[in-house]
Amino acid sequence: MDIMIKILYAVISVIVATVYGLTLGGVVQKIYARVHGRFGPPVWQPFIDIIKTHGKRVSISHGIMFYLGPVFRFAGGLGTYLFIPVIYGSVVFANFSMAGDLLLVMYFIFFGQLGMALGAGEGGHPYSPLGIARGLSQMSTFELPFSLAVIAVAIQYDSLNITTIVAAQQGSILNWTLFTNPFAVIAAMISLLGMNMHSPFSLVLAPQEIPIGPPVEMNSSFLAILQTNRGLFTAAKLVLFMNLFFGGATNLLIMIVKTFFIYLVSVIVGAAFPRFRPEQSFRFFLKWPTIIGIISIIFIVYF
Amino acid sequence: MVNPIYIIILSLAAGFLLSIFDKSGRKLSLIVFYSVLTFNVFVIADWFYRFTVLGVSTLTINTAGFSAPLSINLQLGIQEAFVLLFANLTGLLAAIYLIKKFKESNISSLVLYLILIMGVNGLVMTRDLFNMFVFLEILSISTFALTILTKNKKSLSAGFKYMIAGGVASTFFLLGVVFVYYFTGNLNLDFINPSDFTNYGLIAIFLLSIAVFIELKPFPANGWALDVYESVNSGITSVIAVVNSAAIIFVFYKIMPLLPQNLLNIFGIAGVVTFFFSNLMGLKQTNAKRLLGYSSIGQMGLLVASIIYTIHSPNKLIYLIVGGFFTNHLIAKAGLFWITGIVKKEKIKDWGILKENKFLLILFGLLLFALSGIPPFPGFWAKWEFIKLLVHGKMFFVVGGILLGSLFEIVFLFRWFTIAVKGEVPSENPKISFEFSKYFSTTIFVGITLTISVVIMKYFYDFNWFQFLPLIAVVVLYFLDFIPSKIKGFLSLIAVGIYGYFLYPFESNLQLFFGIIFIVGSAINIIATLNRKNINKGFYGFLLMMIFSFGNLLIAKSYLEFFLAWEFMTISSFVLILRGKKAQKASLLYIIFSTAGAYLMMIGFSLAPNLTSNSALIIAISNINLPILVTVLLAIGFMIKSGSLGVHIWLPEAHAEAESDVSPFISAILLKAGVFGLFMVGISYINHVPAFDMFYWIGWIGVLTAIVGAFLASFQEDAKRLLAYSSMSQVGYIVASIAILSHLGWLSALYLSFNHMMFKSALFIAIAGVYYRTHTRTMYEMGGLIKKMPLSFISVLIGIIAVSGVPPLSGFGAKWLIYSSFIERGWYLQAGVLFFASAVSFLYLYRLIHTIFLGQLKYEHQNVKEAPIWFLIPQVIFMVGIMAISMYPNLIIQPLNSIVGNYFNSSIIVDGYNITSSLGNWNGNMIMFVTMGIFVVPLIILVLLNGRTQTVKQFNIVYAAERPESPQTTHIAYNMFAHYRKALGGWGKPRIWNFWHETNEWAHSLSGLFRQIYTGNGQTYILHIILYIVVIYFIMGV
Amino acid sequence: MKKIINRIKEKIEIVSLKQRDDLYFINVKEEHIIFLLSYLKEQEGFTHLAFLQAVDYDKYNMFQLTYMLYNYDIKVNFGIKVIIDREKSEMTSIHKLWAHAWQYQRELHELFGINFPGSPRVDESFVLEGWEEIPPMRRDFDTKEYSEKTFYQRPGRSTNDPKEYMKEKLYKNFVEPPKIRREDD
Amino acid sequence: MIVALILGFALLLIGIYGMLSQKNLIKIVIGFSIADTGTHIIIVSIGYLRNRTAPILNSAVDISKAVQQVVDPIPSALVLTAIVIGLAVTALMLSFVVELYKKRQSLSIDDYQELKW
Amino acid sequence: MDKKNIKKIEKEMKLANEGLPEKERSLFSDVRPTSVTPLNKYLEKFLNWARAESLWFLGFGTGCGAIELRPLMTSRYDVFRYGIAPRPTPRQSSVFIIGGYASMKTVKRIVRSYEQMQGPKFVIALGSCTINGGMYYDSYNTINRIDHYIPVDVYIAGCMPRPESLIAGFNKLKEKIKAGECDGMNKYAENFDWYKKNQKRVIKDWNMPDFNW
Repeated sequence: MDIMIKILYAVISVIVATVYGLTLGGVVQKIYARVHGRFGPPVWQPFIDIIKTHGKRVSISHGIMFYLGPVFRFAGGLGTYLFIPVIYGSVVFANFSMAGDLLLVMYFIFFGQLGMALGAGEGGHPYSPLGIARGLSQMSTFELPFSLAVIAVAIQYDSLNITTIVAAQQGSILNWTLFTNPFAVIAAMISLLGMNMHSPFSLVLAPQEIPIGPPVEMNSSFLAILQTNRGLFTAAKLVLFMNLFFGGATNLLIMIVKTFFIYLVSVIVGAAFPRFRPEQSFRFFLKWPTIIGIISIIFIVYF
Repeated sequence: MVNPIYIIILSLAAGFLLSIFDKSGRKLSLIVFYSVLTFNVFVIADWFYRFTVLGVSTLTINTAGFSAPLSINLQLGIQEAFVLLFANLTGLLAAIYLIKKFKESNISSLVLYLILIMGVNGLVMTRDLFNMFVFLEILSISTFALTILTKNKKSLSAGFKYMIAGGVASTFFLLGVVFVYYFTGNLNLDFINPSDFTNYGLIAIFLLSIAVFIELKPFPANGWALDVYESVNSGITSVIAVVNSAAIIFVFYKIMPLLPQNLLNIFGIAGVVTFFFSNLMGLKQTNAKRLLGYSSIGQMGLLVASIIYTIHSPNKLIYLIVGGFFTNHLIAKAGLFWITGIVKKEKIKDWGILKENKFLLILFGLLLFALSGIPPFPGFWAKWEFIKLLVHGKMFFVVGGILLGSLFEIVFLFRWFTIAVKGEVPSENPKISFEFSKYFSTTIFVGITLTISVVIMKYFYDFNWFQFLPLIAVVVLYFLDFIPSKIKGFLSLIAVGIYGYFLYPFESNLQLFFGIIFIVGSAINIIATLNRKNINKGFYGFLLMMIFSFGNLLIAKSYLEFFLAWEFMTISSFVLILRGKKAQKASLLYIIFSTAGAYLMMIGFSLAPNLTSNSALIIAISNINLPILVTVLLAIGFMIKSGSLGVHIWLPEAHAEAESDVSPFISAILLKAGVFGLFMVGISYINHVPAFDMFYWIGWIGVLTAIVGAFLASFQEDAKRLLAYSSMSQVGYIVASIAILSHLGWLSALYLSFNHMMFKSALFIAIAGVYYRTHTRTMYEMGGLIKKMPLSFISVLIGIIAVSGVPPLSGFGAKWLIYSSFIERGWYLQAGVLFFASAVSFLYLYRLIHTIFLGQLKYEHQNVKEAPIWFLIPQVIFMVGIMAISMYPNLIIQPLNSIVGNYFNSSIIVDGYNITSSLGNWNGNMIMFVTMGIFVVPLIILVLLNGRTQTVKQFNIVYAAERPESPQTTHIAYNMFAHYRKALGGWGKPRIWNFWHETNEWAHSLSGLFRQIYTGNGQTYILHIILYIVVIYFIMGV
Repeated sequence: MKKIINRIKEKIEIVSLKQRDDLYFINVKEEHIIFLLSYLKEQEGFTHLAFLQAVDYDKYNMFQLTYMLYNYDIKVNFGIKVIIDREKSEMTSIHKLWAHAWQYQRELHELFGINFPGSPRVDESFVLEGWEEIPPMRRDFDTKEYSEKTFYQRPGRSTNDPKEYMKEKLYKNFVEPPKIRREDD
Repeated sequence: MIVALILGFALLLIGIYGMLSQKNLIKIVIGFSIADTGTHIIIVSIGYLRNRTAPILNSAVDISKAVQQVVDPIPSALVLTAIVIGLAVTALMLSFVVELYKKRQSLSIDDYQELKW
Repeated sequence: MDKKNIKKIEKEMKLANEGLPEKERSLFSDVRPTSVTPLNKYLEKFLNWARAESLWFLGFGTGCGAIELRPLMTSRYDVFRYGIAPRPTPRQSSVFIIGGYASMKTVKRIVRSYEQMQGPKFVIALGSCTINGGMYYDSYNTINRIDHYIPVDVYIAGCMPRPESLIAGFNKLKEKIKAGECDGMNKYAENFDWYKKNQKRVIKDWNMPDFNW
């Protein structure tokens, strides 16, 4: 019986997260517009776009794997979100986190990535494998600092369970990981830039070089599912970062505020920097962020 | 019963009477000739039978009616009978070999041949020194004369050089004899007491022994012998190389008791030096007979060293070691010389001609294996015991010289074998003429080697029939080779089943686990081999041999049994790899690395303290305190076999070049043998933790193998090479998790190895199916096969999801276990690097599935059908296995937990499906159901909201308002991660490959340098002999 | 520039015309053209071929090709005109002298039908894919009639003289401005 | 006895020196036979006892006192076979030299170097 | 027209695709486009509202009109305010802006891109050249009436209308969509053969399938 309730709660929290993710996207579009000095689309524009794309009457598919590509991607996004305990202490937003575990969440991100890669690959368009090759290589490089940061956190709180990590960070602002192990946070935030694929690292959907990379053949409802996933997936990642490094959230409002500012970091960096060449971005991640990651581990082990 | 003196009398009489018989026709003289030779053989055989079985004491024969000191007495003991039996037998068979030559040449060659045999018999039996000189001279003169049996410029000059050197040596021998007489006043060996040779007397015995030693062709002074081996007729060379050397080595054995200890040591060292340098120089040889010459000199050196160093050990051991080396050298050398005589090809690279004649190739192979000391041939046992003896005697320098020398020998012998099997047939006169006589003698000799090895196996070691199983499998299937391949496949499947049944009652469940991997895994992979169409001779024989040797590895009770099974596995996998089309270099690389590993293990095992309980090795070793050096050696040996960093270059070659249905065996199961070994070393290590924390470094090696393997795999163009590097990287994970030496670590190692066996075989068989249909392995030539081969696509998809560790499937369990064990153990940086490796593994996994199955379908693959049924069945089985483990992880976690339980106290709690370790918890079952649930939600949304979907063909893509020209230009596959390689920059250089390439170059140039000694000038050879004597004299420090 | 023309005159018989002090034209016979071009390019420093154009005199049944060269040192444009027969309409290709000449020759081939044997990709379509009519730039091809034939006309097209139309439409009550005398006319 | 011994060794060394230095094949064979005779002399001189006669039992030495008058008989017996063997070996060597000359019309040992390395 | 007979229609009326060489016929889909009528009125009204509010135009610059599209995205005219955004591929865009004269070569690419667009798609034609050939009416190369080749929803006159008039055009398009009049896709599918005949008359070497899915 409680399974049904848990599923109901999960559905509610997913809807909340998706709405929040999409509005966050709309707000970020507004911020970009303001940086360019124009008004920019209304904040709820992503919702309209989704409805319009779903509204398409005709769609083309390149085969079964192409059909399942977006399904894998959205399932990846859903899975990542559902395995993270969003609000510390609340039952509604606990999702399926009782099995919640950092490694599971980190590897579920790959699930979405792999599914998308296969779906786009079947499309047959040369741009999609190019985009995916760049995406996977970049993902492999920014995973290194992120994993080092995660290991540092795991050592510090002596557990891979997100709920225990968040619990350890409660109390005052000072025992957030931000202050107890700043290096880990720096490394993680840099790899977040890579994860969110904002401008300096927007190799995958590089509009000029390979017009929108992997999803070039995605149309109508396939595209719509990808758009909803972009909302949910960003929300999930931000929640993960919030839990790990910024002390989690006891209620929805704190969650929204914290995740917004985390996202703001990559948005501002994105608005200011031009895009890297692929090898530059790989080399960038393997140089300084990795060193900071290693320092964070040494810092934790010896202090 | 027949007095051995008659041998000498009869051969002498026949020698003189032959010319008379010849008057009345050559046929009669031949009959007499051969009857005399057979008479000799029977007499000796009868005596040998009496000595060994009836235990008759040694026989002394007095001549001329007087007792010993006054007259010459002959002695026939067990040693003499043994040597003479072989010498006469070789003499007879060589004569049969030369029957065509004897028919044509004049009668003198027959006479000389008989005199030679008489000289050999006399030399071995006589106890009197001067008489020995006389027989030695008779022997040398007849050999000098026989060298010009085939008159050509080369044999003449070689004969001349041989004669001068022989003459000088016999002069010194004469001087030695005389001075011995002068100092001891006695010529008979039995009556000379070694104490007489005090200060001045030493010169006498020195001259005597150095002359004999020169005759045995020591390293710098053996140029003259090489020329003879190279140019003289093969039959005669075999007689010189075997019969003469046997006699002279026995003379050395007779005068050895007289020699002082320091002289003995010098000769021992000289023997080892000869063995090492002649094998080193063998590397550079291109002429077949000259190569055999170098090898026979080397073997003589080894024989001398073995005689000297086993002087104080018990008789049984002497017989085994010296007897083993003696028969091994004698039979292999004679057989190989005869085969060079049959094939008549000067250059080694023309030996591709042997491919035509399968029977001769098998003979050639068996003789080469015997020579290089592969089990079950006598050379293997002798070398094992000898190394054990030397290692106990703390003579590491000698052990090093011998093992390195035999490694060089393995290199040039197996290079020769691979050329013979895989080399291209030379254009001119491709046919080998069939001469019954030559085939007859070679087959007899091969038969004798096999019988001796069986005798050794039975008499010296009481093996049960399990150890023989691999051999029996090869022989049985050799005779069943005419049956079509499918029936043989089923037969071998049943055989593996029965073998598994017999093997079943394992002592420890770790054995059971590895048993499942080896036996059940190979059984399923055999199904894939049923797809073979033609007869393909010898495939199933060696396949069964490999599988049975896996099994024997588990139940081995002693070090020797383990090592025997290990060598059987190496040789059978070598032959399987060699079947690949372009597998010549790959198999050579494989056998060199494996033998190097095997030699390290041999030293390790001989150093290890002997076992106490007689249970299986894996259990017995837990209460053995292996010293640190042994663990290091064994670990290196096992890591070579599991392709760790630094010694991994054989792995991609072997996997890629082997036939497509053989590579699953090699990558999924063969590598696990190395893992099993590492477990064995680990088990003994955890009970007695020595000071130096070796497993920390093995952990680092494992981690680095994982990361380097992943990077190398992602830059490959050939699918099988990519999978080979991926197995290397996965085994790197396993090695690293073994090195953690914690409960969780070993649990993850076992879990991952079982997983790896399943998904790697599924992937390799899928690629085999694709290769079978598209006949190409390079990935950029394929593409878009999902439409034509959907089932293979699904199996590869599940395979790569399992490899990459993405949650729902069992791969994630392995990753979770590994990372928790690493963090729990405190190896944080290694965990970070491992995580990076698993992220990089996505690259090559995506590359594999995209380039082959997704993207654009090429024109030529338009009508490709699905992979044949035989490839699909094993893939389905493995897929079901993977899904079962990912759905209900307890199926495997529970048993593994209990296995590892009896080594470490368990650090994880398993309640229901929720496994909690000190760091976090993982519930495979729940994750699987949640993922399935999550997967359904977007599927429903998509199906509901999607408008009318039109499935389109491959060219309906948005191509910037143009139409794609051709599938080749629109399929992205070639050099996919070029930007990543550019980013890696200097790190991408193949450093390890270059390192091994440099060592190879260096060894060959060194060998080129040393062989300059043989300038070909007769005089320089004499100068070498004299200088050699002077040098030994000074070293002896009289 | 005078010296250059005199030197050319010694060699071959030409008619020269000075348009501006940085633009000269000469007419050359067909057989001298290749010699002249290579001479100017190698010796006289006219290294740059600006363009190669043709004019269709169907009345005189001839094409006139103009090679416009430019000399960077003395900053002079030098046009070389040559007459070729309209029926044969063939000219030796100069892509060996200037590599990029194939582009002009291909265009001339498509639009005028002048053939340049040996020039790379001369018969590939340039602008008009699958054109069946006669080359469109020739005088005897009537584009207006062709356009009406192939493309659908939208009825109700009317054209009026811009001057009157502007006056009538926009500047109805426009007063002519008084004429101002300028000192130079 | 010492003088004979030294003579024998001298001959031996001359013979070996001859074999090593001379290029001509026949000279090498001659060197070999000199060395051989040198060894024979040594053998004989080994058994020499002062003012004793050769061990031939004939009229000069009667059987009964032979043991005191006769030099050590064994080396002398041995030297006989040694000489015969030396003769056989030298004969064979010369026949080889003849064969070699027939093949290559040259007697210098440097011309027979094709079998090397 | 329920699902059953659509399948039947599709089966008989396979497109011939003769323009393609024999070898490549199997690489292109030969299914005939069919008109898809909306399910129910109110949902369609709502979807039309959504389609109007988020117009994604295809960045396909033909003729001199393309230069007018760029300023739209700058802060001076800021067309994003109306939910209008450029998309690189026809698969994801719903508005196809033809800016100016279309030569025979360009018409081929226009047809191909138009057919690759999905679902309810709208066409805005800029400038007089698309209406009646403009000043190139008598050229041998320029199309005089674009609506004979693809259905057009909104014409914006002017020899290159300024961005303000472009925005006005967009607004006009929004009203038409909301009113439900823009039904180019079905129109194209219904008289598909007429359009094909016109196109084939102009495009000579037709090395592409009859309908570019």
